[in-house]
Amino acid sequence: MKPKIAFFDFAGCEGDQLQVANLEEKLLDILSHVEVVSFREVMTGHSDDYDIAFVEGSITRPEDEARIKDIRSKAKYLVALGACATIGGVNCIKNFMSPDVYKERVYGTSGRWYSTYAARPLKKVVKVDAELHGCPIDRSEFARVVKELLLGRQPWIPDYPVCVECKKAGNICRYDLGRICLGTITRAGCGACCVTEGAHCWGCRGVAPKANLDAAREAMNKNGFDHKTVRDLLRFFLGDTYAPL
Amino acid sequence: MTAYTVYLEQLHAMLAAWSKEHQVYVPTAVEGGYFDFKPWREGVEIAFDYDLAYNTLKRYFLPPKEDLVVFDLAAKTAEMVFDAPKQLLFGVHPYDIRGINQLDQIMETGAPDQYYLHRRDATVVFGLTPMRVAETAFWSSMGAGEVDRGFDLFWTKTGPSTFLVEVGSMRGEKMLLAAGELTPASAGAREAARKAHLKIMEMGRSNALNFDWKQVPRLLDKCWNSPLWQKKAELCLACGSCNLVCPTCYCFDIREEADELLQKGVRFREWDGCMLTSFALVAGEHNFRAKALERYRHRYMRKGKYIYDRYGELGCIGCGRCVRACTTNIANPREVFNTLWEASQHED
Amino acid sequence: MKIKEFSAYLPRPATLKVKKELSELVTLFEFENDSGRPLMHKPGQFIMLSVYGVGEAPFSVSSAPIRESNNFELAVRKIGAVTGIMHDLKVGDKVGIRGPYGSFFPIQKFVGQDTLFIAGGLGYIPLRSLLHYQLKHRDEFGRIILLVGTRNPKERIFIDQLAELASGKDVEVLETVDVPDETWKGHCGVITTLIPKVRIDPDKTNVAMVGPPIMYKFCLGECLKIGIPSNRIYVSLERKMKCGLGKCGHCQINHLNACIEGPVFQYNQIESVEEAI
Amino acid sequence: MAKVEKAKTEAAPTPLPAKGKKINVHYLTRVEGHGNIVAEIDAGGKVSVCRWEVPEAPRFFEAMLIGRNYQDVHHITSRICGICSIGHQLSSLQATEDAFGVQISEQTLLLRKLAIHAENLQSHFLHVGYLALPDFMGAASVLPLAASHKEEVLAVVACHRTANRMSDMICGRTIHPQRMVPGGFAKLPTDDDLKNLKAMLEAIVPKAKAILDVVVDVAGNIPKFHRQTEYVALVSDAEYPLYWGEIGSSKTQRRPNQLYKDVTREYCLPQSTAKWTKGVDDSYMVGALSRFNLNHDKLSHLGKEAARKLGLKAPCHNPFMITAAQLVECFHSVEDSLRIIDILLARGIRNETPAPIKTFACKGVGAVEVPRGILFHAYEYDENGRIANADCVIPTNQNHANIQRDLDALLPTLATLSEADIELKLSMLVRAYDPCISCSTHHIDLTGDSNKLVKFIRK
Ligand SMILES: Cc1cc2nc3c(=O)[nH]c(=O)nc-3n(C[C@H](O)[C@H](O)[C@H](O)COP(=O)(O)OP(=O)(O)OC[C@H]3O[C@@H](n4cnc5c(N)ncnc54)[C@H](O)[C@@H]3O)c2cc1C
Ligand code: SF4
Ligand code: SF4
Ligand code: SF4
Repeated sequence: MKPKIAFFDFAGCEGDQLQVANLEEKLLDILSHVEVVSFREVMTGHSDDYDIAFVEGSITRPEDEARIKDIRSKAKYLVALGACATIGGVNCIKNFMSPDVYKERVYGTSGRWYSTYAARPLKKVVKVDAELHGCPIDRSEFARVVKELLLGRQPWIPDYPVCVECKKAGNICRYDLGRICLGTITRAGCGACCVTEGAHCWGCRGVAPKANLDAAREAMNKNGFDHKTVRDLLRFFLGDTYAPL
Repeated sequence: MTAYTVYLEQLHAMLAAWSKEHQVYVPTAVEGGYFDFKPWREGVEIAFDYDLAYNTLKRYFLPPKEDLVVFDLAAKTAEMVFDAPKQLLFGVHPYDIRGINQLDQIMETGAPDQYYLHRRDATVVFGLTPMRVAETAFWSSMGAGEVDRGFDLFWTKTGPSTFLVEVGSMRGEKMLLAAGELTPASAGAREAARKAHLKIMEMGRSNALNFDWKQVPRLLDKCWNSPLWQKKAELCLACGSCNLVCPTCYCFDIREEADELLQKGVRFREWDGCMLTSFALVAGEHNFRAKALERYRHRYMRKGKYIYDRYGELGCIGCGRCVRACTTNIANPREVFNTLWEASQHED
Repeated sequence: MKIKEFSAYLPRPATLKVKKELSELVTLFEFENDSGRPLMHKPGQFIMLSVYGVGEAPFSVSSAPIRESNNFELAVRKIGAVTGIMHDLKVGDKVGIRGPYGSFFPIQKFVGQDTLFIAGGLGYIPLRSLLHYQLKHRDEFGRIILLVGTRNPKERIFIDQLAELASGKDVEVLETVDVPDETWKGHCGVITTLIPKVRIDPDKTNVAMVGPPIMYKFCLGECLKIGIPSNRIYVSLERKMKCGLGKCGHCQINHLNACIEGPVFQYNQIESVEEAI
Repeated sequence: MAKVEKAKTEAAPTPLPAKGKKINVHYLTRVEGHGNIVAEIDAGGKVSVCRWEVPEAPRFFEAMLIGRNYQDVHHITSRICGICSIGHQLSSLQATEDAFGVQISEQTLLLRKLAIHAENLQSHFLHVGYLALPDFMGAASVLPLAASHKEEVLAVVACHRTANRMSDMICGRTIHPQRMVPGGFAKLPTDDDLKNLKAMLEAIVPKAKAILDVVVDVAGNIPKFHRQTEYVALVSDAEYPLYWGEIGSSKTQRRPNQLYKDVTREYCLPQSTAKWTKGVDDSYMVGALSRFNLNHDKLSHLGKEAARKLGLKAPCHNPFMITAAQLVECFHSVEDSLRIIDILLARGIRNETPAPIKTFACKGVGAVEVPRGILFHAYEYDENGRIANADCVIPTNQNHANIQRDLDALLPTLATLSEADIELKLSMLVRAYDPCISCSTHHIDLTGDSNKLVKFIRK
């Protein structure tokens, strides 16, 4: 029987689900092996009977918790999709402000109506079986992981830093250009796409499991990047993981 | 060695002719004042005076990712795939040719690596005498300043528009003469080339190993327990950059991926590095080199001793790429070897 | 350069013939070479087994080297991607194999001598190949002493076979578990504790020892203590492996490749190799 | 081409059940983000409740920007929305450059125009092909259509893929791209890229025409509903403006972007925590149809031709025709992109570095026509180039009130239909707007204390 898959989202930009839609023909091929029972972004109809749940977005409100727990209880396998879901992502930038302040900023006096709390990744609320990192996710990685699940194996996700892929791509290291980069501590899997496209690594795939943060920070400082610059960069996506930095 | 004189004005037509059969790569200036090999075509400026190719040339023989076998998931059958495009590397420095020669040796030994050999065979290498030395390089003191094999032609710029071209293989000579007869090099031209070579070797000495490179294996023999490893390794990011940029590092991982219909698949290899934390990690979470110190030491032992023990050459040719690649400034073989040497002198 | 249209990475097909559970996590697999030719392995060697779409992994051949049979046995513990899928294979399913690869126990050196087998956990799997060879040619060999250590009774493998051996005369079997449970009546404690219990003649005994990394340190010390010289001790060292051909670099033990110079080493060759034990 | 089956939207009136009708579309599908439609018609056929709700979580982007360096700002605002990330970046960059007085090069301008075309194509093909077409063809999603109308679906896929590749080639990625930076581009496409792109765009013209034929075929299924409203979009005498222009309105004179607040007048309702926007009198519409209504005479040749085929004439007061206007814009974008590529190829891509920026305390506004309408970013920077204040006014945000007004007008006309048909029609209406709720909820929505939902109308 075909495994049933479903997509859900919480606080996020839906870019990850769009990445899935952007698989185009490949998606149609993959779909021949699975049955999509819920994918609000592209289809009408929904069923509570699913094997694999792909969940995008962070948990940012108490009431989201009930929904994600319900999804968890129905899914045999839960995959967190994208930085908001895996590490909290940009949503965590607000965690460094007082809720009173950011509510007031955006909603004025009506701010008090809004239930919201520090944004957090799914794994802080429910058990997550696999994580597809990135902001947005890499569509070929998504395809590969789905195929690996269909073939019955735990997905392979790199545990080394982005520098590895950056070297494979043949880029000039940002540090050699006097620029900053988080590739030294960020989990690979994106092919160093941001560096390749002229930017630097922002850390969207989370910190590599054995990353040497002290060394990385020292390297950034030695290369002339002050505390504030480093902190801002670490708070772009990694606010939840390395909040005190 | 047979040698000819070639004028800059002749080169363009040659490149155009070679391009018909080969993808030609040449050193060019890239971002940030660095140089790298890029595909040649009309209008590409060749940096004859480049100091170092930012990326290692091993990627032309051992690509970052390379398919090994394709298989049929239903029938459970497999077939081999070889991809070896005809290519020409124009302007490879002697130390890099040394790196290629070492890879040749490693890949030919034991079970010959046919993937590598196919690519190697399909690649024409034209050497070039360097005219500048990269800040981080120390090849001249590693015995890697000259080569006598591993190239099809070897070019030395002997004047503003003149090259002395030495022949390294019949294939090279044929390609050189394809467009027509050339003047055999005069004794004076050979002398000019010799001088150019001496000059660059001299320039390279400003950044050198403080002792004879042949002592390195013996030195490392005594240094297993040196406190240096731990001190340096504390700053190691385990980013593998030093491995991946190294012309003589060749380790790889093998993985595979099925197509979207789950009918066919491909098994490929991809660059790996001994500095990565899970390089020696096996199922069940046992890691044979769990500590940064162990990984860090292993790399220097490979570069300075293990390769030597097996093949009679150092695993480091002194190109200095790792020196530049290491963000935390700890991957400098010259500095490590010098420091260990210094310390060993005090011991006796 | 010898250029050939030949890939050392190309697996050959083999078919699963028999599958037998040995413990909760370990299963015995008997495969047949589709080529109709025997594997031609020597005891202690390993093969690379492919499950297409999932990956490839090294496994010691557990059956005796028999020239007349196209079949061979592996015993595999379910622990990761390839081994996980292998446990879902059904009889008749096809896999790919490469090899055999690596060094082996030099049978000639064991002839006419006593052998002390020291098997920790899954270490019994490769040793079984040598043991079965000796049993087949029983008269050519002296005493066969088999020490088996397992973490706990649940993880014991080849239980019936061991019982059979223990009840026969060919092999002297001593078994222990590190952590006993209520079902366990035999020895308790790590395998090292068994070594002083057997009386052996150090001058005519060879040791064949395979087990998890931590076992070696202690067992080797015990063996040396009872007077067996290091050149009579053979160990098999397992490392991460990807190619099995001495190229991928993962199995390096200092300057050695576990897939070429190993997995079986004469202990005196590696005594001073820091990363070996 | 397969004959398209008529969707069963004009179902026979069913007798009114004594208990009235209840519509509760909990999470409208095939839109970006979470939105609900709640409607009740009493036994007498009178509408008692009609509500467009947005239960998406708020994300507080404007607050998140405070203190961030000008180089990071567009990368953060990109994350407001995955679908319009290029548009957010462009508007954000414009605001930053406006603030610091940066003049971008002509090449940068042309490339940015290509970027906005790429995004429009990406989003419009997605909406027309994957999300709206199923409605007109009576299908639940594009998946069943893939079986019944394979050729057409493949045409949609091909067009959408080309739009994505175009984003990759110009911006470096389809979602949250990395190449665009304040002052220019961190990495440039090559001449070869542009040549390839040109060939790809030329190749999708016949495919887009095939899609057009399908839509023309089912145009009869597009509900005939008209409600006049105010139309707001960028206007320019020079072109069909997408990347820049002035703020135009069907009801009042044009204004410079700096005065965006006069147009998007935000206000609060006593019983709602959500901000609303209000044009001259009341709600207004932004998006493809607004742009068409205000700028149709500047469309490219193919765009005009498509409008003619679709029977789309300005001014059009049928919100269901937004989808048609999007398709018209696709043709315009393809044709205009080809024109821009030719200019770029004639000049050859120059290896420019981004214009240098000197920071000082200042303010700036950016206004870009993204797929769903006019998008404003307005920033105030401190002297270190860090954000002191930020305001983003998002198209869907501006449309919410208009959606509500349309629902209010539409629902009474549907009172005699079955619940299922009412639900479908109401859903189709909202979907026509192609609402991008993730975007809009960085701002509007949420949690009243009683039912956790914002009520968009006074009851
Ligand atoms: C010479 C040799 C003989 C072996 N014999 C046996 C045996 O008879 N029975 C048995 O159950 N196991 C044996 N192993 C261990 C077995 O190879 C691993 O359990 C197996 O590789 C795990 O693969 P996996 O794909 O399931 O795990 P994953 O964790 O998914 O590993 C992925 C890949 O990493 C490599 N790898 C991971 N762990 C090991 C490891 N321990 N050794 C080598 N490579 C590894 C393999 O290439 C593997 O495919 C042997 C290992 C070696 C080196
Ligand atoms: S640019 Fe970044 S990712 Fe690439 S090598 Fe340098 S630090 Fe690593
Ligand atoms: S070790 Fe460093 S200097 Fe030596 S060859 Fe490798 S990259 Fe070059
Ligand atoms: S480049 Fe430097 S930091 Fe990275 S692995 Fe090598 S030594 Fe460690």
